[in-house]
Amino acid sequence: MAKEFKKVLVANRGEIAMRVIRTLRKLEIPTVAIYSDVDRQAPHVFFAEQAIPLGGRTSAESYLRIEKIIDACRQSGADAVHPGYGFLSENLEFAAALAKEGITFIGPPPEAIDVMGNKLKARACMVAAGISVIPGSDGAVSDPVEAKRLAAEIGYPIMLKAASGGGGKGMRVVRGDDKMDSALRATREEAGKSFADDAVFIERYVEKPRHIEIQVMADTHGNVIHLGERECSIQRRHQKVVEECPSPLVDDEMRSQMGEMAVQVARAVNYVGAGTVEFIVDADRNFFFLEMNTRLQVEHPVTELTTCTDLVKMQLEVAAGRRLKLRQEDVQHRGWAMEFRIYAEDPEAGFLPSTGKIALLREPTGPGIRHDSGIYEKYEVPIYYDPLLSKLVIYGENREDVIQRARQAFTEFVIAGVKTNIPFHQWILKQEAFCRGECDTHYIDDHFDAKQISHDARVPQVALIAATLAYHQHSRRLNLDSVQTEKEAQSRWKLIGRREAVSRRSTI
Amino acid sequence: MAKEFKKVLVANRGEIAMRVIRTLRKLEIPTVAIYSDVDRQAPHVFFAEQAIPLGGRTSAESYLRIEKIIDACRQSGADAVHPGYGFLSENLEFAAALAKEGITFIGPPPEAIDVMGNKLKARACMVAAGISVIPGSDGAVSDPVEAKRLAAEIGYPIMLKAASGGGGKGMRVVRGDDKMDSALRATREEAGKSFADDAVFIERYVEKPRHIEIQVMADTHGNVIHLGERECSIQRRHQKVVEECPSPLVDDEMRSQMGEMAVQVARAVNYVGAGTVEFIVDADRNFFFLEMNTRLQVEHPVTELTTCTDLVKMQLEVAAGRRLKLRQEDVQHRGWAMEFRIYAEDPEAGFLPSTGKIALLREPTGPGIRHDSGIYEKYEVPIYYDPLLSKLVIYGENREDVIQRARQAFTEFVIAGVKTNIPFHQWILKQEAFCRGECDTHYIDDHFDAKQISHDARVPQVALIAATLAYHQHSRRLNLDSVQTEKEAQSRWKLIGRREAVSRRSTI
Amino acid sequence: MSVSRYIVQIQGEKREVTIELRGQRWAITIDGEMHLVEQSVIEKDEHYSLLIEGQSFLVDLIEKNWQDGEFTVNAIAEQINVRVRDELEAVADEITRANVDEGLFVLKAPMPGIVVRALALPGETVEKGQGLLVLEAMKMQNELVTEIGGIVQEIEVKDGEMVEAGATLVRVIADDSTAGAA
Amino acid sequence: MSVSRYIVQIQGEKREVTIELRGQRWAITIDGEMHLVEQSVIEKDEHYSLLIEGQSFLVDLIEKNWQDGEFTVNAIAEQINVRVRDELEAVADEITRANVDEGLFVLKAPMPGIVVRALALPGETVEKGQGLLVLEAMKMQNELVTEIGGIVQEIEVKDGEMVEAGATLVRVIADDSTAGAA
Repeated sequence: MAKEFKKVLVANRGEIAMRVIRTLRKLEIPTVAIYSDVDRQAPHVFFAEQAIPLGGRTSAESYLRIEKIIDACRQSGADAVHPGYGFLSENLEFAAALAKEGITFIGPPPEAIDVMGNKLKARACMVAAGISVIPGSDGAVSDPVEAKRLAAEIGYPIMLKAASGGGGKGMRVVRGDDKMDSALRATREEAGKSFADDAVFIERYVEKPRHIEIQVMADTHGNVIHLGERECSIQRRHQKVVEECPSPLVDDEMRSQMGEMAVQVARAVNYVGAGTVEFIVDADRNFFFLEMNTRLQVEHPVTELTTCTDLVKMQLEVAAGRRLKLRQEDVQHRGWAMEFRIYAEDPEAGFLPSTGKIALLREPTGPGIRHDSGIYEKYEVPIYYDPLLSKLVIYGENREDVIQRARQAFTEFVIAGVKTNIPFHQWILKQEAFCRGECDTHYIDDHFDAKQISHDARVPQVALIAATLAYHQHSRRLNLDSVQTEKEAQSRWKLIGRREAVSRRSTI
Repeated sequence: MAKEFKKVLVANRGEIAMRVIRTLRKLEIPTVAIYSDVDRQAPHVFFAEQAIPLGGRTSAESYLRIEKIIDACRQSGADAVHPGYGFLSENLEFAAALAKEGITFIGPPPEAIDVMGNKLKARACMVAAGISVIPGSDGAVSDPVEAKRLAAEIGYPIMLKAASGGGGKGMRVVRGDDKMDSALRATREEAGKSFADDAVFIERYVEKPRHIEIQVMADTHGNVIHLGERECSIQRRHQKVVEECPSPLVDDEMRSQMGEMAVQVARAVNYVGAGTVEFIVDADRNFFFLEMNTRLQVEHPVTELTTCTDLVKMQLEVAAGRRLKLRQEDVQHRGWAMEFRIYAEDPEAGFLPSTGKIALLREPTGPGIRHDSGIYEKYEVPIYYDPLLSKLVIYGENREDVIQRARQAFTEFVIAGVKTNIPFHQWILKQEAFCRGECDTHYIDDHFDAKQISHDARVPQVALIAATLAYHQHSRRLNLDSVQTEKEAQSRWKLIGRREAVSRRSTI
Repeated sequence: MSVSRYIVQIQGEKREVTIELRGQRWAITIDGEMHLVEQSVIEKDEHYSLLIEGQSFLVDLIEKNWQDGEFTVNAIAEQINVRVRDELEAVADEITRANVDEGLFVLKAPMPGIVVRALALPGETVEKGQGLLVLEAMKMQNELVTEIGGIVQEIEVKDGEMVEAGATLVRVIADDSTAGAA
Repeated sequence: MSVSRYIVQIQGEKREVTIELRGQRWAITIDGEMHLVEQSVIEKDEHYSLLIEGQSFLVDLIEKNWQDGEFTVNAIAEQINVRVRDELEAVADEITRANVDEGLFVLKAPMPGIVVRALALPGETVEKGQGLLVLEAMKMQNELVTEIGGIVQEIEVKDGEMVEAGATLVRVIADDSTAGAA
């Protein structure tokens, strides 16, 4: 039996809260926003019908406080929660707390979150289901002798990975036996400190890897489909910056193989909702299961554009118990899409985060442009959260068209007052390797050089002329004003003079 | 041999100039804008690399002045001109003048413009080519007796049409012999006055007609393709306001029949470039050739979205002598698109044109939104030209999705300072007949009632609270200021008092 | 805390409004009905975020005349006019209003445009709703009508003349016989 | 018409600029090279449209300090700082500048953030480019470095302290031996 949601609370902020609310508004479902003290003027607060304060400043004080969010649901009467990505979107405790209140969590069942939340559990589950994983240890390894034996079996270089790690942390490459003892010790210590779990396992290290993921969607009736891949190899320090669909590397055969495997992965954990199966792809186009993200991804728009779908709407439908409308054979891929993440950081100053007030915002528009934004002109970007300001997503008939459109769009795009990585995107769009579609995950870290960021040679002259003209005209106005003020002052003194004269006369 | 355009002059203004320049910028072809005296601050002036003044205010004094535009080409070194739509886009003399200068006109050959510019010539040409036209006279009719004989043959009601008419002018429906004499006389008089050509012909009058058109594209190598239909039946006084692709009426079979016929039409006039073949469709889904527009249409974006193409880019390619890249079998239709024309007019005051400064502009963004705009915040909308401010084009998986997205988008869309027809669009989006896809070209004129425009009941209360609060706080600030000013005034009087005392002492 | 009182005109109606600051919120009554409002100023005198009993609204002051308390406000993608007066000013307005001559209709240009032609001559009797003049703007011709029945007193513009928004075009004086018949 | 002269600093360079109104256009010379500029004001002191020899530019004054002639200008989707002085002011600036102590480096917070930890102790010798302090903002840790070699004089903040942009964090005094080695 399908439910109808009466009111949905969006437990997130920024562009993803806006994105989710947009679909809810489209479906005419009332929305509730939550906000921290520093987010009182964040755009998601205006965009929802109702807004409830959580108090606090940091994420830990606000968007991560389960009991406060449950309270907000009770207060507003929301019968479902969309968690977005990040924050509590993959938090078992949160899903359980909502279930206890009879509130629908728009995400997968707790069991799926649980398994995929631990790399070792996930790996074991996948091996059992016959999914190809990167050759490695079956469980945690703590003994250096055992580690060396396994490494010999797998072949160097190998990667030591923390079972509970993530986001590029708790990983170490080892290239020979001589380094194994110290590397294992260091990784375990770091893992214990960072994730309160010192379990570490071994995997073959893939050189020049590409990161390609498959979007899956599953309903509660046992239907699972995939919506093709996303190429996410353009990363800076394990952080994705540009994603695209399709991948320049993937052909129809590889797509259907990866897609089928992703569906198998989802089935293995009885998945429901939107999920992403990440694969690591080696130089010979072999692909291995890496992990599954049990939520909507930041980069979901590139899939929406190429498949003509609304993934948030599909999430709501399956969460309400409806059957997937789309069958696998109905999924059509057409055109090309690329997402450029706009971060508040300065690529010319070591990607230092930047904050401040958006003094000027001029967004690109027109054919093939989708701007999923979490900012507006005059908005003060707070320092407490993720620096993702918005996502510029470009769609076009083919990859070349998208690259041309993107270059053009960035010449229209003005965000002033806060530094952004737009100049970085303009740099990557000029790299030959990128234009040929040949970048692996190390490309940026190996090749980016801030000095290569190019500046339009006309800018200094134009700015000089504009500023000098403005200053010149302003001074002229001031001079006129001061002449007038002087006149006024004179007439005041005349008045005083007259009064004095009167006084004098009367006193004489 | 394909040319490379070195520089393209865009002989237009408003949203279409922006649209064309956007593709030229994408292709990195330098652009030249032209502008009238009142358009110095129009956005196309900033968006092109170079801008050349034409002088004048009205269209006749500026954008219609062929010799000035030729001068601008010479001055800037432009080797091609894109005329947009309207103005000189279907002007034979302009095309000829450019040809004489060796400048490429991005449009069809003069012969095609010539034939299609006259309804009688076009009709004769189509009949010769075996295209189905509305039953009617083969040539001009001036004798009432002959007219009645023809009407008896065709069957009443019939339509009298001026051969050189257009835009809904010079047409008159006749329902019986008794009205024929006066109607024929009146139509001929009107035609003579309005179009300097009193030729009038007879056609069967189609009751409850729908207006459906086919986009064609042809190269100089004899290839002609069609890109499907656009439904344009939502019109107010013969002016299109909402267009969509596909048409709710057209199925695959009808699409390919109409498409093939449109290709035949194009071939019959040796067409090159982008063109639109308009059909009138009767209640039994019979379709008849109506006319061909020999230029890019206002509503071209709905075709671009559903076929994933850039029609302006295709125009440039075929104008440069290249072969069409797309073959008929490559044209894929997917999803649904609707265009809403945003006019500066007040639907609650008889659609009175509105002008003024755009005091606030908040554009909808996000999934499925394309906004082709010719305005910006602070822009002063001039009174001299077409009242089309922009076009909101919505794309989605199906018609229902597009309607939902459009309703949502209009709740985000703010244009203040100038009245627009946005409330009209919100009205049409709620009409059942529209939602069922059942409107003919008379629908708006028969059914629109300004009193049905609905207003959000919360607006007065929210506005009242906001204004009263603002006024209250402003008065408080003023009071504080005046208290300070009073203090200053007092101290000034004290100063004067002291000076007086000094004067007094010195004079005593 | 002190309570301030205002008379607010909106959509032709008058509302009695009181405002009082209570802690972080405003207690605002409209004709006696109370609303708790939290205001956050995005840009002074321009953009506000209001939470009215937890419902969220982004509100913009599009036009403002602080002197006369006249505002055009944008809320929920609609624009609306509001007039705020304090109690004394409201009384003064009433007196002024009573002196306005109701027997005269002045047709003003609703937008800048070009006068195409007058549709009535001075001295001619016109009925309410009858066209007085055709004005062209944006390539469209618009017929402007009289809101009262009466006699055309004066046509203040010539055919082909360019006029600004708000310019007086035609004056019509109420005809007693017409008024009597209504 | 009178000619005005300015000294303009941009990207570390100084330009001599003259401005003169000629009819509808401005004749502007930069280090002697002349440009004819037509300016259209979209919003006073905010947005301009410039036609420089027919090339079209939309320009925005993002930040402006009229007093000191300091501007951040947006042109062609890039932002750049410009300082405009008239001839007398420019001379006064030179004198002030000469008095600035070049033997001191003051590390200031480039953005608001939280001090994670200092990487050097007072009295410690540091080399140019060495990390002085880790500042966290937007969930990212950023190492801030010294731009001169020398001795750490003072650390003005504590671990865990929240600092505003521009706050002084660490002072380093140039070490003669280090300076000599460079």
